[in-house]
Amino acid sequence: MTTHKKLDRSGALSWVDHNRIYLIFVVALLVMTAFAPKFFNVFNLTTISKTAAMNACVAIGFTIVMICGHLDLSIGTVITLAGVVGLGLKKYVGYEISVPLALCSGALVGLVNGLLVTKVKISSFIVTLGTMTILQGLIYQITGGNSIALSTPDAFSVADFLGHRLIPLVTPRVLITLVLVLLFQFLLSSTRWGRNFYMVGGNKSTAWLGGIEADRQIVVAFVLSGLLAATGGVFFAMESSAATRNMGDNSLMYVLSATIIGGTAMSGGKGGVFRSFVAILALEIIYDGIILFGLGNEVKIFLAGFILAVVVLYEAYASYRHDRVVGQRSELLAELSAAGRGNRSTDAASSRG
Amino acid sequence: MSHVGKKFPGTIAVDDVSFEVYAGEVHALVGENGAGKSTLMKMLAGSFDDYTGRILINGKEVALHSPTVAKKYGIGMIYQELSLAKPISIAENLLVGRLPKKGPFLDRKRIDSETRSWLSRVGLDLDPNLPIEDISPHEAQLVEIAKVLANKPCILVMDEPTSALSREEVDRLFEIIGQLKNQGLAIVYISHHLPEIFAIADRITVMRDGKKVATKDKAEMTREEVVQMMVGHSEREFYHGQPRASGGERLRVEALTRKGFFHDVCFAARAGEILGICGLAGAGRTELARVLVGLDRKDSGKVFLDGREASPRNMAAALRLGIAYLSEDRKSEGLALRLSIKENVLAGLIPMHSKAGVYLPEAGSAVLESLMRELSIYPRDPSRTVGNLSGGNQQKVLLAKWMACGPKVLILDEPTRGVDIGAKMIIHAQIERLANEGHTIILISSDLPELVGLSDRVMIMRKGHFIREMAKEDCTEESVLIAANTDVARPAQEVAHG
Amino acid sequence: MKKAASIVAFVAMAGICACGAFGQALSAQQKANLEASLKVDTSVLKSADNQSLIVLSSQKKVIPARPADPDALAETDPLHWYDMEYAGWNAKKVNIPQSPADGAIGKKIILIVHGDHPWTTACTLGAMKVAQACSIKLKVLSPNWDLAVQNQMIDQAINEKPDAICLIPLDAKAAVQQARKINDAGIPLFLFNTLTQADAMNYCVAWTGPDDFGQQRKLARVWADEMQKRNPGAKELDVAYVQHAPGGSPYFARCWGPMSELSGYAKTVKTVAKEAPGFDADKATQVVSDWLTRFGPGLKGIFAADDSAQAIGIFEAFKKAGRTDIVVCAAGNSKQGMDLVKEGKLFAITYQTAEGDGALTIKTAADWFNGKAIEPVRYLPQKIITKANVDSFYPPQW
Amino acid sequence: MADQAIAKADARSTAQGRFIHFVNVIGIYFAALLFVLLGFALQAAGVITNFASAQNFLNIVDNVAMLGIVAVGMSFVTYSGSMADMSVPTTMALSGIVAVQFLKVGFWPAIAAAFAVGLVIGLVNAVVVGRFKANPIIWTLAINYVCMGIIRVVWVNKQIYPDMIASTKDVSQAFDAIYRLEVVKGLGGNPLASLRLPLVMMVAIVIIGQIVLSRTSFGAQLKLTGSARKAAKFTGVNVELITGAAFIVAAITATLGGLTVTSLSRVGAYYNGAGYDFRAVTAIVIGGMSLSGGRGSIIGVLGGVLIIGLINNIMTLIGIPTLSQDMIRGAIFITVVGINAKSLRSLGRDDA
Repeated sequence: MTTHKKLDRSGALSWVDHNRIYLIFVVALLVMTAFAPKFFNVFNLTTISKTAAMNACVAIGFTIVMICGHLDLSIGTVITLAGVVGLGLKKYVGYEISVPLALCSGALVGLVNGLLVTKVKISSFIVTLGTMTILQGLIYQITGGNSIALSTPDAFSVADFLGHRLIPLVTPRVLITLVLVLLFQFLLSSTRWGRNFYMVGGNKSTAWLGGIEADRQIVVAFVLSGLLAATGGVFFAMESSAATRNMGDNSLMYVLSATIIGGTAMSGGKGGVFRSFVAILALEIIYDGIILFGLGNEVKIFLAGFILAVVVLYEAYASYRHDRVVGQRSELLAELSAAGRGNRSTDAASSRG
Repeated sequence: MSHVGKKFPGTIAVDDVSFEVYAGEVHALVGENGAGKSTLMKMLAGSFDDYTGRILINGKEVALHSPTVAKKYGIGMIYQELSLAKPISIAENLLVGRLPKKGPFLDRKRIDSETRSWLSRVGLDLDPNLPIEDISPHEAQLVEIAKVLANKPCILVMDEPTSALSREEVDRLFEIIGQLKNQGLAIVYISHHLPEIFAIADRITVMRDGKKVATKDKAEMTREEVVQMMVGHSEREFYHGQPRASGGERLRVEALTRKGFFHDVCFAARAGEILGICGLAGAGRTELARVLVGLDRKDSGKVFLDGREASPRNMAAALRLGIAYLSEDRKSEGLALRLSIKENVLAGLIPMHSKAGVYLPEAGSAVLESLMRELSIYPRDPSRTVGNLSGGNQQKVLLAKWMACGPKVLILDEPTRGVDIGAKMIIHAQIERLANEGHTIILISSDLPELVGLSDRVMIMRKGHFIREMAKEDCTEESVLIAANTDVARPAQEVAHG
Repeated sequence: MKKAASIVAFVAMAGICACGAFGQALSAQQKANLEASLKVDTSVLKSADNQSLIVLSSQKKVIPARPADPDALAETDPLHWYDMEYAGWNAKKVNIPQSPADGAIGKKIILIVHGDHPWTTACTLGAMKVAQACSIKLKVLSPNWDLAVQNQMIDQAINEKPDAICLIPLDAKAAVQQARKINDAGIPLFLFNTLTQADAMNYCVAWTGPDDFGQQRKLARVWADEMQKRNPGAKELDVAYVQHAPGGSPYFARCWGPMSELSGYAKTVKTVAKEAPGFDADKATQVVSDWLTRFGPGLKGIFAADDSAQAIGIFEAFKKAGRTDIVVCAAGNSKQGMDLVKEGKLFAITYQTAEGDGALTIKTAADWFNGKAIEPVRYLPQKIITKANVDSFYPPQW
Repeated sequence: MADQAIAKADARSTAQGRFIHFVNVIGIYFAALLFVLLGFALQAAGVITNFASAQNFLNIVDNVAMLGIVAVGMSFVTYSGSMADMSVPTTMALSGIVAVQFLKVGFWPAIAAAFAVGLVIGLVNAVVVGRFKANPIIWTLAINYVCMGIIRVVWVNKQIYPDMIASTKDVSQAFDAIYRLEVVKGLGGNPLASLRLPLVMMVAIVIIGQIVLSRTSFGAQLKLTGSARKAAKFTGVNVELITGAAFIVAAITATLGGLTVTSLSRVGAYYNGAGYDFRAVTAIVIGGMSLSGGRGSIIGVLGGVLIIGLINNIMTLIGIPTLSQDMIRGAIFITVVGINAKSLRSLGRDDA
């Protein structure tokens, strides 16, 4: 039988560690509710959920790629590309066709990324950095540096529909995101197909030996990343009734930070879509609170960096500690504490004597 | 189930080998490193899609071009290197690729119960949801075995399954193998460890240089014959066992403790002595070595080198003091596989070959040349990438690195694990030579003939304590083994006094 | 927590009801407020460069008739840019709220800018000066150049139900939906600084800001005159444009504005290149160096969309190539630009008052609260800064 | 012996090993030469003019000098196996703005302050990535954010001007000269062709960097660390220190870059240096340095930097809009890396 100490296998600390992101979320919510002016009301909370919707959607695919142990730097430009395609083609073919086309363009970018990563075997950091650059040029080429806006009544009615409140906190666009988050969370946690992403990220050769087509799984992850980034982008653009040339530029760093804070490891095999979603909500709550406090972006940027830094530092420190104690034998520790007790009792005895 | 045969004309790793294994037998596959055993078996497991020749299962030809296909035909393989995904749970590792489903979704309950039952089969009682990174290496090895068993293979290939296991666990494994055999499985067992082979094999196939030498029933063979077939000469004749004239005390360890790993370890080693440390897996041997060279921090106790206290803060400091450590994991901890022989051998000498920060690798040319000659590192070209060398030569490069440093105390942790016998003999000769030259060698080894054959004294470690010291005269493989397996409730000091 | 929130909500509701009770007719209190508000004199305010903070453009903009399809015209035709240049003048205003005409004092305005930048800081400062003078409560939000965040801030601003919202849209086109949203909420909207797509103008009370096109056209004439003066009798004057970052009106106004103006005014001027290297001095240096290589001595003029980093980069490139003959004009009013003008390197720049920009929108809102008639577009004054008058614009605003 | 079989395979792989070396170092200059030839061809075809002139080549190197300085420093990080230092942009901005602030005291105090700031950032990265093994990309990204927040909080979104802060005119002129100083005037009789300080600094840094990497014990230990961190640790290399030192080198060159870019734009502001992270990574990777560490050379990185300069130059000479240039740049980037990866993979080393 095994005699090793069960490391961090139970106890409050481990629970806290595992549910870190939910705690951050709850604490952020409580603090802002208590202190931020006009924070806790339906209007403001709806604003938060609306703002979070695009990045939350983008984060789904990004998280899946990261679970596979890769990185997709192209999501920001895919968001823009999808917006540009979706809105730019609307006047020719209508949303019924232009939106699917926009989604396809995202998926196509993902496919190219995935194939370059798996077939040509270039690091995903480099591949997606390259596609990011290419897409920047391509978007300029398409738009001529101009944004695309639709001011026809039907476009406005779509925009108004996507932005109107169905029930408190939920607009149709938020609903789409929510459904996607829950769907992918479920697929990832409860289907074999979903678990395979984790296996591929955890150890590619284990996956391969276990009969999982690792390369195909990675390509699928990149396609999903492109597809979901496009989804987030095109619906956002539709609600704004405009696709600007740089609407996705801020998303990359945001989604990346949120995913890490949510507990998805860059080394792969760990994390979850729902966690990233909660992380985005938590960040959004904090940012919203900062605005309500009347503080500037400098605070927001500093805080964003600070939270990310603390999380990264904590994780690094945790694994540093883990390395130090892994393999400790419980019976030796027991012996030590027994000896300690023994010493204390003898000390006590001698002092009494 | 019968008859697996294949031909590989022209391939270097495995050359035109025919091999068969019958249902209900344990077929041992032995040979030096690089003999092609592992490659042969990986073909069977579907790791290559470009093999030549034919593979037949149950008399039908099959094309095993991927692990999925191999698995479908009931081939299960336990790999030498762990093939588990560290951040993933035990359950998912165990049931990889075939997680039970209820409709389109996973059946959590069945995953849990199935995992638990397979774990208990190999004697583990762990929470199936724990990630592999939270369990210890030998637990992981057992999970690996459970994983393959869970696939209910009809052909089971085991490549060095016992290297990380303790005695009890090995016994348990053999018990399982016996059961499987009775259930009609065909088992291929690859090992360097001849006693194990003779304990469980029905037939033995010996390979050399990618070719098959012979296949015989166990009864028709003796250990010596097997060794001879593997290398062409007997293993026994190697250990000279000449007593050495050792010098004064060089290293003294007093009540050294690292909490939870080893407690109150005391010993002393003289110059020119080979001190063997014996113990089962997890006895704390490697951990002790790591503390001595400053890789880990001690919690209490003292270490003296030549009478002066020596507690290096890191490996560099240890090297300056003259303590070197050859780690057991040559691939990740020992060698920079992407660099050349020269860069590896001279790696430890960078500070010494530098003047005012300028590194002069030419300063090491002579040392390099002579070491490569003495250790017969092949190929003799120092610009070769180490990753392309055979295991034996890699190990020689690793030893050369430490010999180049000329440490006062050299700690060798499993210096010949996974090394072919030719290289092993060279390494042993060099170890003895180093001792004769006055270096203190601390030899940590699970290879009992090696340990007993080389050591002047053997210290027995068990569960984090030093329990016994045995002089050369008292050491036999059996006595050491018995000592290492005996539970002693008393602390180490009393043993030392007794 | 929830209790506190509900109390806040209750108080707010009570306030709204109380206001509603007064109905349409102005109370005595409101009248007093209006009178006090009308007495506020904002003309004494000064910006950091010792200019009057609020000066309305004295020249009346001439609004030509809209061509049937401006896009069908050539890019060098001034009327091609009709919808952008004259945005707001022909707006068909939709549901613009009625002014309460009860005085600006005590009103609450939320000012949403486009992002943090020293320019924005100066602009905000100008707005604050006016707000203070008029006793307007001003809240400033900055979305850090992120459209999603700007949309969020608009939602938040709507939730806060201020008396007016002033907005610099991040994007000319995305502004339409933003303006609609604010308009739908019944909050008066004052757009400023960047020109938006014409449709957005339908939903705002007024647009204020620089007449970017008009200003650049004016600068272009000065530029062309100087080039002709330096190259008497030249048949062809090759020029190049260093463009603004794409996306906003300056990208068009500061390149095609002068280009289309000169197509009529100075036919010898010929555009040979245009690039948008962003606002990095080193990238501008690279682009201009390569132009000098490419066009050699034929290149007679460069028009830059930015007088700071881009202008510095341009003159670094000139220095490397030993060129001093090229006439450079730039849009903007930065310290670096003014220094270059003073040194005699940069020939002319436009006066762009950042503080005045912010001030004008608040002033316009205040006028509206005071019940004054508001024209749909209010321009900042157009001034050209050359070596002759540069000293009067020091110290720079940012 | 099985060794003989391996030896055969090995002999083949040594030849390929030389090929790799060729691809990595010589190859990059070969590629650069191809671009030069492309330029000549385009000129011969009349598409572009004046490409083949000394002045143009001087322009090309002049224009990538700052990138070169930053990229060489960051390549130490890449070489050490820590991929990239994403905190470079704000290191540049922060050191620049601090320098401008300290011009109040004097020129040298300003320089010292800038380096102090750079060193602090480098040190923080060194400790966290070196000692605690945090993921380098994520950590440096976080630090990038934090520093950006610091600049914004301290200077409240303002930018500051050297000549307004400097104690005397000399001080501000000295600061101005960081970018503009002509170290060698009138090169080859041409009064215009002169070597400016940034270019001289880049050349010096490349030479120093190459020597450090290939000839010093630090370089040797860095190579060992980058190739096999654990093995290096078990060989007595203080990998924490070595990795940390790489980050400090990157921070120092970023500070130099920051000073230069601030001197050029004559303003201390948070946006100075934006984009230099990805630009430097691009140059490093095109230059044949492997992101997994331990492979490549500074000379190669210089080649990468020069290729970027050449591409920019040729495209602007043709008249391709800057933003469309991105497409071509991205495509060239992926192609170069793809070729590199493929040539490595033919040896079973898919770690590019």
